[in-house]
Amino acid sequence: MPDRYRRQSPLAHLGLVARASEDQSAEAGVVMAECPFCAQTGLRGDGSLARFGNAVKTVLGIAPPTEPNTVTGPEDFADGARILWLGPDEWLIVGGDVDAEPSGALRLALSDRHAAVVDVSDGRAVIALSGPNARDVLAKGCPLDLHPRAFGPGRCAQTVLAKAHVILHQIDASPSYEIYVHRSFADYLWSWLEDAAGEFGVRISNSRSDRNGLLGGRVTP
Amino acid sequence: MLLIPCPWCGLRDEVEFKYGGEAHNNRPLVPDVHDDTAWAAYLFMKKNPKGLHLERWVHAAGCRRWFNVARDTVSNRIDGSYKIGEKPPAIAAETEESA
Amino acid sequence: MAIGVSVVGRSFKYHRPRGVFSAGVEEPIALIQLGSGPQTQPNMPATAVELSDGLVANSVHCWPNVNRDIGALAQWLSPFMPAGFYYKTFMWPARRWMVYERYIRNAAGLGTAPTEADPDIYDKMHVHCDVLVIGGGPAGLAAALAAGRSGARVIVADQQPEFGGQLLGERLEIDGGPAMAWVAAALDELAGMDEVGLLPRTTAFGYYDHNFVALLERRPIAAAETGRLARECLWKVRAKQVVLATGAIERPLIFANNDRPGVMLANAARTYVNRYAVAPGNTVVVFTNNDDAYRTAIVLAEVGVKVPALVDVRAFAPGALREQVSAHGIEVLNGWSVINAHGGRRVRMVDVVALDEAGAAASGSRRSIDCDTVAVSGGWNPAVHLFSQSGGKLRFDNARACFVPDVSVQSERSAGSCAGIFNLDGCLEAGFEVGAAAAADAGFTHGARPKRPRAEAPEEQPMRPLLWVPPPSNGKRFGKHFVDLHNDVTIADIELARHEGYESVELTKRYTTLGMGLDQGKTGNVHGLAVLAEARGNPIPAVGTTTFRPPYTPVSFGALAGRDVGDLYDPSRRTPMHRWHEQAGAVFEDVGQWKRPRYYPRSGETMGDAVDRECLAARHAVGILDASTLGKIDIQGPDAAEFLNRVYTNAWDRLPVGRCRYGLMCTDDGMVFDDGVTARLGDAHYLMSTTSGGAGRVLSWLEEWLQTEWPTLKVYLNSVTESWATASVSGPLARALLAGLTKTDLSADAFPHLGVREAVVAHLPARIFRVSFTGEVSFEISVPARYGMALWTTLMEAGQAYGITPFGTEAMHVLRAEKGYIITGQDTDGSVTPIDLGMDWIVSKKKDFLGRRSLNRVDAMRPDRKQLVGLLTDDPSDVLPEGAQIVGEKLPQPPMPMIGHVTSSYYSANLGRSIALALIKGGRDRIGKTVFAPLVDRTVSAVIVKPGFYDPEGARLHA
Amino acid sequence: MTRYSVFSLVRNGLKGHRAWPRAWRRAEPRRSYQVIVIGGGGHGLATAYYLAKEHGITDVAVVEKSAIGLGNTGRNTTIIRSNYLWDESAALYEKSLKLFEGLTEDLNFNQMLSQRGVINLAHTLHDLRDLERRVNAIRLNGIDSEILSVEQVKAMVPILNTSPNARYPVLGASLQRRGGVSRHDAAAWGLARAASARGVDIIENCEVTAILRDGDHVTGVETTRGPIKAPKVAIAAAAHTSHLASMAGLRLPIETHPLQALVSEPLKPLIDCVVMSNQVHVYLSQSDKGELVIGAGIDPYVSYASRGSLPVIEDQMQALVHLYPVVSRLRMLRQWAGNVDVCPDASPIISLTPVRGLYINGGWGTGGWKATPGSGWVFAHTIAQDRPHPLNEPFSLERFTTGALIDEHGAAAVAH
Ligand SMILES: Cc1cc2nc3c(=O)[nH]c(=O)nc-3n(C[C@H](O)[C@H](O)[C@H](O)COP(=O)(O)OP(=O)(O)OC[C@H]3O[C@@H](n4cnc5c(N)ncnc54)[C@H](O)[C@@H]3O)c2cc1C
Ligand SMILES: NC(=O)c1ccc[n+]([C@@H]2O[C@H](COP(=O)([O-])OP(=O)(O)OC[C@H]3O[C@@H](n4cnc5c(N)ncnc54)[C@H](O)[C@@H]3O)[C@@H](O)[C@H]2O)c1
Ligand SMILES: Cc1cc2nc3c(=O)[nH]c(=O)nc-3n(C[C@H](O)[C@H](O)[C@H](O)COP(=O)(O)O)c2cc1C
Ligand SMILES: [Zn+2]
Repeated sequence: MPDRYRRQSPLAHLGLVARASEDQSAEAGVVMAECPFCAQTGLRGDGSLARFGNAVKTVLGIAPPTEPNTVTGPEDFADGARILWLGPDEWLIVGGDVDAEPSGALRLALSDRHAAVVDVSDGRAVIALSGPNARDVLAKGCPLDLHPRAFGPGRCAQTVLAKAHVILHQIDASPSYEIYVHRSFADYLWSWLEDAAGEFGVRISNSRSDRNGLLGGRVTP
Repeated sequence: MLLIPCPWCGLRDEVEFKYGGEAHNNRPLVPDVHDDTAWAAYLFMKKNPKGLHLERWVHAAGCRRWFNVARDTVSNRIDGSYKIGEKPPAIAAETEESA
Repeated sequence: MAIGVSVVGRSFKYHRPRGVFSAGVEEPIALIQLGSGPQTQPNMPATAVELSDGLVANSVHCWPNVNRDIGALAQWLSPFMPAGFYYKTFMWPARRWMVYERYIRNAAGLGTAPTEADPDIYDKMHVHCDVLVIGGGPAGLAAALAAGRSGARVIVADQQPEFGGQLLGERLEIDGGPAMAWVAAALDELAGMDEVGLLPRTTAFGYYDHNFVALLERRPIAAAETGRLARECLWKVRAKQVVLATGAIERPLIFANNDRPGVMLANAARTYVNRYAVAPGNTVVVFTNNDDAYRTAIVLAEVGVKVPALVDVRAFAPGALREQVSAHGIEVLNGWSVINAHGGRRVRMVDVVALDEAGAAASGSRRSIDCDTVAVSGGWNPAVHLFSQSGGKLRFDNARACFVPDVSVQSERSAGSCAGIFNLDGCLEAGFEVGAAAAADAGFTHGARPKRPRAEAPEEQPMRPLLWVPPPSNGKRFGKHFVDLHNDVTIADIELARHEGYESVELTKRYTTLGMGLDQGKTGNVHGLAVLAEARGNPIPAVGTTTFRPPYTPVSFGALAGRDVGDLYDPSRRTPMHRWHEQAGAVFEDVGQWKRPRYYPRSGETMGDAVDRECLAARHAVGILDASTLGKIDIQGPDAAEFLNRVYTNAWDRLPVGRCRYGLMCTDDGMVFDDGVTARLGDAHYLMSTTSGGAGRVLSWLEEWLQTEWPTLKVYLNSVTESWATASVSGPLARALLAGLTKTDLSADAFPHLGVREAVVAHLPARIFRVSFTGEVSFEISVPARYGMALWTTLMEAGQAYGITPFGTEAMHVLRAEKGYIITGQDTDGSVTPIDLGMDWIVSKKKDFLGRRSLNRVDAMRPDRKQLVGLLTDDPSDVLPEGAQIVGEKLPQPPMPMIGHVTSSYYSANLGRSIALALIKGGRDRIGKTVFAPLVDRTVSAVIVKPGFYDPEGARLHA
Repeated sequence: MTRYSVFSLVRNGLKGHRAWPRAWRRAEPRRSYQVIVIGGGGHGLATAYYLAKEHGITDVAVVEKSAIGLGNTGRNTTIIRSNYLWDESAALYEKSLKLFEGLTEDLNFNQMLSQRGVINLAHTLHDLRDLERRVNAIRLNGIDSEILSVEQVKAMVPILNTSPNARYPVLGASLQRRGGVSRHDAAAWGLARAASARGVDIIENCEVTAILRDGDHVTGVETTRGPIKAPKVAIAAAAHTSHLASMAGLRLPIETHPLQALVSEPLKPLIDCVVMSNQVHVYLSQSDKGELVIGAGIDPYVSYASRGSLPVIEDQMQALVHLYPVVSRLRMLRQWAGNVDVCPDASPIISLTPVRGLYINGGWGTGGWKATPGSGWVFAHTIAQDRPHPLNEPFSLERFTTGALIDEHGAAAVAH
């Protein structure tokens, strides 16, 4: 068993845990958090085949969505896996702690057909964005229509945010979102979001990270 | 700024896409049977029409799928998109000739 | 104006004094330098700047000041400065132009740029709506109400700080009450609608394809001062439907010296009184070709301004209005024209002449009238700018001598005076109609249409479609008649352009600079067309307009850039070990968007020292490199090997599981595109690595082939670049170091060069690749990225005993060059084939692959193509600059035929001398020959050798 | 042709400028010519001018669908330089620069040639290598070119952000002192005037709608003003090259893309040379009238619409503010696009074609303004002699078959 205390989330260097515990204005229009160490599995396969969906469902309890840009599964990381539609033959399975090696069973279940299961947990950082002005912040850098009439809980989309490619998943109508971004862009995107959210007041939270395990940051070079 | 219909994701902003040039200029299956002129035609020659253009796009920041778009190069009006391997409905004849 | 300033600026070419001409953004001449220091803003139309406490404004384009301006001497030379005169002069001799140019440049230009960086921030918003209403006058507000009540998502933008449009400057009634009360009620109702957004101070400046409209919002100064709020915001609106309610812009009548301060649009004069309670002057002559200016005369007289005369070029007069005017004791001169304005820094007097019966010549009796202001109206031009930008076609309305919207191309509609409806009641009606129709087209049909408000629709007499005053009966005009007040373009200039053959409207524009100023000819362009049309003997529609282009009014660069400036200009990508490198004092290099450590200087070390030390360590002990940036593509599927066969030049069928192979990729025209090592992890499972800069490009290229040309191949590609952190340990002690951290057998027999193993390293799940870019025994250890820092620090700690030395990209480049390994993009440039690189061994003769057919073309088979070779300088301490050109023969001076260039060049501490790689024509046949690199300060001679300077047999690699 | 001189200017000034003749004759199409040049842009006009001047062929018509000089000639950012990487390009563009240097006198029309220097910035080690390679190549081709240190660039361009902490710091630069800007309109008008004076017919508002052939031989063109016969027809139609070539059954390796540019409000002098950057992609100069003239790269998709899309401008402005933080409050006055004829190797085609008597000059992409006189000069030779001049031989259509491309984007800086 690898030493969980030595792992680092993509934004570990920002000391977000410490910042979250500092006294912060309660009136913040935007709340930001990193959701670290959440298992992410890339799934490829022929979604038009029922056998494929069933195989996935047998393992995960949910089938991959066939409706573009939607998500199946529970809202919360803590309540098990969910599956985000990324393409007609591509999904992202999210949930569970990363060190629990969640993709093994699925790989086995699909081993007899043309499919690919790839652990990409570390490939993306996940940033949670919520608060009354969350949508305004996104609108500053994202060309999607995020108005409730066009986008809402249970929807996901791959798009552009500032100068990064992201997966955007709306969690609830408050509104709160989860933003998946390639790990090497995480520092950039976080800075950009904090900058963009400045006018509304920002509060750093670690509620998501609390729920999903331990934060890194113990390593000193 | 274009609003491009991804066959999967629907209308999305131009900035999410990458342009892939003329569609239906397929790579010869057996390159060696083509002389240098024919090979150059495949590699470099373009229709570059004023008007209807069948072209490839990829939803690069979206679902990463390649697909075809029928667009007017003078007005930039888009008449529709269709998946790779499909024929543009109204203009099938023209495509046949070029395939 | 209230404190009696009449000269605001000086004109562009002749430096004539100019005053306030309009009351809005169409202002051609009252330009000021606003503010000072880093926040100064040149060329702002004074008529569109909101006053605030402490506002600082200066005139632009004058020296020493606006009242006494040396540049005004230009007026005396004006007979020799007609349109385009600079094309005909300043060429004796031609090479002196740059001397003249210096003076001309200083004399030209208007305001001055700040000299310090802009302290303000700028923002952007993407919005989507069902109906975008541009313009918040009566038509726009009516449209917004109609659309908003249907439940549609509506945005209403107006460039002014307040909504109401023309009504702000009028004292009109709607539904029997003050019009502004109706405006207030409308705004209240709109503000109460959830899906309606009101954007004051927001200009729609560009109408682009597919109903994409760009708006610029200026925030009030006070708000921006909070520091966190952007000064301006660029709204990027994608609208299902657009309602254009941009109003109309009044235009002048042209007469001699019509630029004198005090000459002003009649509607502006009225607006100053009604809206700002400022009298535009003490004694005002009103000059018009239509009814509307009568209202100006009345308003002025009512507030006690002296109006000695109203001059109307029409022989008839509107009955009711004329009576009201007369009732104020104003003399009405029907069938008369103002022909000249006298005065220096302010109008002093105008000459008026009676027109002949046809109204065609100023031949009748003549008088002069003292005044300090001329309020002039030549009718209205609908603001069709955005309509035209959208692709819409215009039609010329002869009766009112203006262009109106005709055929729409995008999903937009015009309403109100921008559509040529000039009375209030009509504007309200049109607004309601169009707003409801737009909402309906966007899918919102519900909601009862309430009764529309009504306004009085007084009977109007037709205007006389005349834009400049008739000449005297002898046909000869005197004095300057300004068409474009901004650029000092006169009627004579346009006639001259026509006369010299610049008669297409676009050529006239460019030859005279008509409409090319800050105002883009908002008040003068139609006059220009009319003058040209008359000179050509064509009707105006045959002349056409010039092209309406964004922006409607100027837009700051800062707003277009938004917050993507400074550190946020471009993402800087970091590896999981970035913080370590930073703290170790690494000097970084930009590779694509990545930040990579280039070298790690110790205190007192130069770059050369550090790189030498790092290189020596990697060959004599152990070096460690952060290789996380290399692209990694996971390839799975039964056809994976076939896929690799097609994209790589070499064959992949026989690669056993657990082994890697180097591969070279070409574009289909045979040129090297990328390279890297691919490992076989399972039966149908491969992991491809790419160059750091090429990762994204390669993946999308592979996907393109797979999806568009080979959809039947069963292969899935997944990028895992970011999932793994990779540390490469390299050197004779690398094995010993690693052996202490893993149970995997690392011996040469058990784990040979180009092997790959799943392993546990330092208790972490890992993959170890035995691949080497340095020529030493190397292990590339990849762990899940969350453990990258843990891996690195563990290796560093464990490595202390072995003298572990972190090395950067620079040492890595030296080490690989010692081995003669290429870097694609450095030793290749898109014109190099695998054969040119001497890599025939990797080019399969048996199978097809991308690029293969192209290698058989005539040029690709030329024997004298540039080929990759090594170079050893005669002086071993001399390091050739990368990019040095090589000649076969030294000539005393250029031109010298070049045979190639240096692609890579370093000092090699391991070899104790310099080494270089070069692409040389027919290079392989020249091995042993001496060649020369003529540099700016010296010529370096070198001998051509095979590439591969160190351990050419590869013994160390396999050790 | 009335010569422009101090004398004629004063004389006309005193006469109220009523005596100036037309700059170029208004010509009605005749039934036949020896040579028809399609396209009244700079290249077409230069071709006609040099046909008359260098080859004595004056029986020439330039047919232009609208008015002269309103294509890319009238919408470019006026940068001229000859600092090209490959020998073939360097020779061609240097010929053109030399002609530019004498053009004002030659045409008796002020070209406002301002050799104020063109600077190319380097921001990465890769840039620096390319810069060194390019400067050495240019120098050894006998063309002026030098490398500048960061301090030297800063001295020449004080408003440039040379902070080492910038996201992409300036690491160095190259300079061609003889590069600069030359007034775009002046070339079209001056060439038209001089060509017309030598007998060339410049026929405006005359669009070619078909290319007439007899077998594999060209015989003339069909136009909106009737057919015109000629044994030699030369296409110099930039964006419309493919369209015209298709009338003769030819397909070309050219794609037409929008290329945008914009100007600021007029300002007092702010920058005295031309500065371009590839990594922080934008280029900037200031016109004599005071506007900043700004451009960058093409819009990515094929289009004949002479407007572009906003994101391209946004990127360009980010680069601009990155390099010149003092300009952020200055304002864009007007933006526009041209349509440029892009070749896969970023080099032009000046060539005979498989159709006898039909010649092509196109594919200049984003950088053909500076080639205007040189291109006309070699094209005129090609047409007159029915074989390419050595300077344009490498730029033939055949190179796409043999593979001998002249790749000017590989190691090149921005190709403007
Ligand atoms: C925004 C922009 C910036 C640029 N900046 C630079 C720069 O800084 N430096 C540089 O060197 N280059 C630059 N260029 C490129 C340069 O402008 C062009 O390469 C060059 O001007 C092309 O000249 P031309 O004469 O070939 O084409 P054009 O001037 O476009 O002339 C072609 C003519 O052919 C006519 N025509 C087309 N079809 C027909 C027909 N069927 N019948 C009759 N006539 C027809 C057209 O109306 C047009 O007038 C820039 C281009 C643009 C668009
Ligand atoms: N008497 C006449 O001859 C005459 C002529 C024309 C108009 N009018 C009167 O003017 C009024 C016209 O009403 P209306 O609603 O059509 O126009 P309006 O002029 O009242 O309103 C137009 C509004 O649009 C704004 N605007 C213009 N371009 C804009 C842009 N690009 N971005 C943002 N805002 C922009 C203007 O600032 C203005 O507030 C009526 O009362 C009419 O009677 C009278
Ligand atoms: C070098 C150069 C400088 C220009 N300067 C101005 C200017 O000062 N004012 C202006 O309105 N337009 C200016 N323009 C733009 C032209 O008005 C015009 O937009 C451009 O030539 C394209 O033509 P079009 O807009 O008619 O299609 C300039 C264009 C060029 C090429
Ligand atoms: Zn998609």
